[in-house]
Amino acid sequence: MTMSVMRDPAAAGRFGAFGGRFVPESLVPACEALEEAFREAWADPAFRGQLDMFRTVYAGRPTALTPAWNLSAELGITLLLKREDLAHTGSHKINNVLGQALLARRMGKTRLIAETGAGQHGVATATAAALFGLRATVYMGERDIERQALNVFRMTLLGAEVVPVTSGSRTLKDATNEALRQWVAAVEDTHFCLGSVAGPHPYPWMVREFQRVIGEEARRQCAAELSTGVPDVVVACVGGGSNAAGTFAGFVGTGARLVGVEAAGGAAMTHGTPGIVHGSRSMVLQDDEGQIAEAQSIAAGLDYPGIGPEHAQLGAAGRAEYQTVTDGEVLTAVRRLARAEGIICALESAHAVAWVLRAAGTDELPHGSTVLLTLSGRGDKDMIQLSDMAALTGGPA
Amino acid sequence: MTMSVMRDPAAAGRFGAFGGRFVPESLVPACEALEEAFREAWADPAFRGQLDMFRTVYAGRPTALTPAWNLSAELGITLLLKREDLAHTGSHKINNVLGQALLARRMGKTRLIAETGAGQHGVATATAAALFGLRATVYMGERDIERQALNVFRMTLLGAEVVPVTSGSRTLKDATNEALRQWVAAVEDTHFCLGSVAGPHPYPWMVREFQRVIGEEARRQCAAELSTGVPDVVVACVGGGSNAAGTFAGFVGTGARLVGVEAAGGAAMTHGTPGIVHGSRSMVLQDDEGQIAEAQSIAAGLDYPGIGPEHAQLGAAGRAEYQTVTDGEVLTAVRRLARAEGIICALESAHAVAWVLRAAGTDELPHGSTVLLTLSGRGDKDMIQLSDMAALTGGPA
Amino acid sequence: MSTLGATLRAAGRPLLIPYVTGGLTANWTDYLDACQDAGADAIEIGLPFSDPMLDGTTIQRASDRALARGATIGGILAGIEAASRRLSVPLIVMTYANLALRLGAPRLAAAGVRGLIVPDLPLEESAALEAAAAEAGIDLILLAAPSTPDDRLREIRRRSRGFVYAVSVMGTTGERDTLPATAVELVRRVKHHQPDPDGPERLPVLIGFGVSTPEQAAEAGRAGDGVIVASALMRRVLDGATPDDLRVAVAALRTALDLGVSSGTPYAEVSGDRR
Amino acid sequence: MSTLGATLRAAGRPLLIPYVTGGLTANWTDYLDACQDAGADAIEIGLPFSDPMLDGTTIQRASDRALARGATIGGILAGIEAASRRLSVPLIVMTYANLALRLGAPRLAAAGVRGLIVPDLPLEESAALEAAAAEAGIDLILLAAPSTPDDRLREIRRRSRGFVYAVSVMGTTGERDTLPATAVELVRRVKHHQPDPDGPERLPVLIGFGVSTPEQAAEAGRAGDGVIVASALMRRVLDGATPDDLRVAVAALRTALDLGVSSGTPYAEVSGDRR
Ligand SMILES: Cc1ncc(COP(=O)(O)O)c(C=O)c1O
Ligand SMILES: Cc1ncc(COP(=O)(O)O)c(C=O)c1O
Repeated sequence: MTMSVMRDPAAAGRFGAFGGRFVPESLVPACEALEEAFREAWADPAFRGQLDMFRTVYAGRPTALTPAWNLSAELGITLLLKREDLAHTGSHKINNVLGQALLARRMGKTRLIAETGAGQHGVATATAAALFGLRATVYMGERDIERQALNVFRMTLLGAEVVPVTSGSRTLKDATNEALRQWVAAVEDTHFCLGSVAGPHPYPWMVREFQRVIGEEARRQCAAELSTGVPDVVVACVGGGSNAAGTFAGFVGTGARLVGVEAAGGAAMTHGTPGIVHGSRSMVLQDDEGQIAEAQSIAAGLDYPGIGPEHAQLGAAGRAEYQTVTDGEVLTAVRRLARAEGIICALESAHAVAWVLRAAGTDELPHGSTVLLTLSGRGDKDMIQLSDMAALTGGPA
Repeated sequence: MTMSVMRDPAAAGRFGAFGGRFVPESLVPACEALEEAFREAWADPAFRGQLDMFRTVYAGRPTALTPAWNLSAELGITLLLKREDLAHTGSHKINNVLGQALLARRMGKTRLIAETGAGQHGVATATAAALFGLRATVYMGERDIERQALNVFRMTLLGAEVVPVTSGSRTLKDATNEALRQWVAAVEDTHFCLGSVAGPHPYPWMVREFQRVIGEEARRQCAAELSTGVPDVVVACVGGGSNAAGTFAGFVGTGARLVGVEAAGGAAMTHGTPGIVHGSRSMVLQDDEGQIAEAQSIAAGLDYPGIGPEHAQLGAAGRAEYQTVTDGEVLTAVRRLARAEGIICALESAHAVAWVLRAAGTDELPHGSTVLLTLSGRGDKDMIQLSDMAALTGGPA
Repeated sequence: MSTLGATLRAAGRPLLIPYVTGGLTANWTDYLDACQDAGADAIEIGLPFSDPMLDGTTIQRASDRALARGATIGGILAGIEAASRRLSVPLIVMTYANLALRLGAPRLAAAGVRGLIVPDLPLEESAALEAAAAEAGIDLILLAAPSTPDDRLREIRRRSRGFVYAVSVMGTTGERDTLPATAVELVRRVKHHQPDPDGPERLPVLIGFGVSTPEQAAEAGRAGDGVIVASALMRRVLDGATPDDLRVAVAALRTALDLGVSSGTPYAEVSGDRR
Repeated sequence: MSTLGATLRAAGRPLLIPYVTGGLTANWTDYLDACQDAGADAIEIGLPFSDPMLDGTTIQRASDRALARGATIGGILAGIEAASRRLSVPLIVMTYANLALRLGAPRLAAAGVRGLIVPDLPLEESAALEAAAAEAGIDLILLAAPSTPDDRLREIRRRSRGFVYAVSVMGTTGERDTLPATAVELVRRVKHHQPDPDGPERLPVLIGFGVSTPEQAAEAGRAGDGVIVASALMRRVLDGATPDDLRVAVAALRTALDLGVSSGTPYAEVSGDRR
């Protein structure tokens, strides 16, 4: 693998055999305009400076790098946590949204629409819309609305409209379809603020660039923290794959092993085949005829049958590997991290923790390894869901 | 007023006519030992360095100073928000708890007990206990347990035991009584991790010192942000008064006006008289015979009939002033801050915002004023309570 | 067999292409016969996809219902194959890229399919399928939208086969109260880019998305070369319309188109639409 | 009138001080009479406080109940005043600093109070009240705890008036199964600091907190100079015991103390305690 990975995918938006722009003709001009606007803004130091200012002064960046002192000792490894849970609104989603909202404003758009699964991206979008004086509509699957009621209320409080999506599996994938449909009808004044490294070009590239800050900060922080400078392994959970992409972007040029962790019930890399969904070609969970499967994960943010096209490329090229963990392992990981380190992470983020717990001390992750793990978000949003489950099983989580 | 305010209150723990150590003889040795240990640790650069490290690497300090761009424009003032909502666990409480937990470990204690109102201090205590391998028991009024169910679950997940307190008003004041009682019985191996600048000496002093970091950071940040260097007004909400005390400590030596904002239904400074509760003499809501009144506030963390003794002194000396806002103003403030700036703050913190909203443009806070406001915590914990209320009234919050 | 384009150009009247969701009912191919009987010039058959990004609620519901009752792409293709032997009008398949690229042009051709519409396969992504379709004798019909700039329109017109699908509106499929002004304007722009409006290269321009009533069909027929009608028909089938019922509705569209009548005529009653 | 200390020193037997929550029932002062009748050497009356930091659940409940039924400090003081005229044993008030400092020694003295216990007023905070109490002729009784170091014990012993209240255990008030070893040890330490064990300066040392049964009272009486019994009595009243019932219970304690009997004797039955 050369350094050419995780760079500009050029006009066609290709990541090897993946990516592209599979959208209705109605949306092509909007995607092109967005690509051009992003390319231009991203090359503009003033735009970057403004984004940096909001990241720092508003969103609380840089986020801390916390050694997991107790788990490290228990597991015989050195585990460092990149604390996106400390970012404003509680997850890495704000990084991307601040970038897109600034860009939307620069393009003269007055409204944001977004899809959301766990609600974190919806909350982040509603937040940026409030900050920049834009209107916001968030599409959310009916099932996710039930699972993430707190985030629904947060969005409403921030002044966004939350629209339940009742089609298909009533989760993230259907919310994404609906947002795309609505974008077609409103493309004039509306920016589609897509929440992960998925969708048509330029989204996978643009969102990865907006999330790159995670990896770049972590790279610097690891250099200060580790005698080796670079960790042996870099691990992050993968839904669409934005926190992982942003993290990997900081380390793809190093010798670090890159590990993405998917939900066992939403493991597009492990159980998927190449396909086209939501505007790009990537690995997809689908049946023999190409019907997209419904993912099944305890974590609404990972309940997604696809994955960003760049991950498909990284996987195909062997530069990153993709692992899966089960809902049960995830619940254990949430509890174990909470009790060992005093950090309650999001169910999504706990996937990365769960893999480390399983792999540590095996050939997968031998004793003495150094590991950077991106903790993509905090668990507050999951407390109702977990406490309902605890009530059922009679114990906390 | 001279610079001698907000310094070491010496062995008797006096702040003018207030403070002291009104505890059972059984606890006197423990308070003395704590005072001595704190005095010694606080003078030890190694202890301070260790605390700094945990604050930075674990708790996400320094927290951002965010200009409230939109509200400032609307109100005709310059409003800067000190973002304790971005600190790990979601409020300023972690500052104090990290200090006390480190101190407890240094003293060889193996267990923390704490009282909590909103649950933020309980969560912070449970967090530090998990991090430092201490056991934790948190006493919480039954009414607060209902209002703050999410925080109760968070504490349990962190491995703490949450004990409902059913006596008296079943809120923070009764939880504090219970924690003091339990401390008497367990003083050998247990540190009472008190959550505000209340209680017997050395707590008001020690907690203010552990919270001083808010004011010191804000002072530096304001110096960089404001042409005048120092804001005209410094404002913070006041329950026991720890976030306010920590904030004021950074500005008491400047010309800034210091404003503490109490809940109208828990306004010990405005409606109270001198009295003794929870181990110190201060301003207290009480009846003619000295029975302590039950406070009434929408914010569990401000639902407290007392206030830290140093505030009583600052108020008596005229160095700080204390204002009140109603529950209704607080709800409006939460919504307005959310919609204007994309920040959902805690109901407690919204008291400070509510005062600014009311005062801006009046003689109280003329156009052109510069204001530093400590946003003590984030609103996630309040979302169930607010959404239940919204369901009743048919609108968000 | 002549190409779809040749067949349509030979029709000599405003073109009518009704849409039927494949597999929607057990007897779904009977609706194809009804369409032909009522005067369709071609029939568009939707292969239901789990994630129909460009469809409005009616076609979404039709797709969901077809999949829910166990319809498979294989089964629907078998139905098409049988129908193509029986019917004289050309059959066109519309489906999304994930299904279309998987199936491939040869398999569609083998089922008797004469045209293919892939709404999420814009110019930049369609080259391979265009070539394969040409090879297999299938016309790959490209879509133009109101937002499409002139240079793209020219390219779409150049590369489209069979006809140009003019998407009437910035939006999804679905019934609308009136024919949007954007439809007429788009047709005007496409026609302006016809290299030789009367030459053999001339491609029909059909208006689709939201053509809901005979009046709207007549209006669209006057502006362009014909219409594609989907949601207005599938809503009826979802509500229980039989093949006979559908024949009446399609016939009303046929008549309106042929007469080029303006709105306000009794055809609304013929079509069963009493709004 | 002689001071409380002089009265107690003159008793010449193990001292028994039962506790009654002021205002607990409408007829609460009848319990005072019952205590005297049963042989109390003095009676401790609790002024209920909203925030009883050092009380266990029984006394908390008694305080809550008194306040809930509308008892006021003023009303209770009036009851004390009347009782002090009627009764010969000294009455001692126990309450928390917020109430005690508000009331002030003169007002208590005017109500006939002879001793005062303020559990949250340690040495460092008590000087002013000590002086005022002395002035008013009230003995301010100081508490010693198992955690109190020797130098503080000496100071407490020096400054306490009436007696020294030896808190039996690190904990709140409340019944316990056995008399804690810490109680005996604490009494031994206090006595060791008596300047002259037999001189006129000698202060009685009474054990309080958790003395629950006659057996425990007897044991405590052997170790020190007597006992204060609160929760065990107030539990009975909360459960419905009449003044007569209370007299029986106090009498059982009296007898046990006087005989200095060890545990396992029939006094448990006399006291109504059948655990
Ligand atoms: C906390 C958190 N982590 C991870 C994800 C998954 O998104 P991605 O894979 O794009 O990082 C989500 C999505 O909602 C999330 O909320
Ligand atoms: C967010 C928040 N702010 C303020 C307070 C009040 O505490 P203090 O007055 O000590 O700052 C609390 C107490 O729980 C709190 O949770």
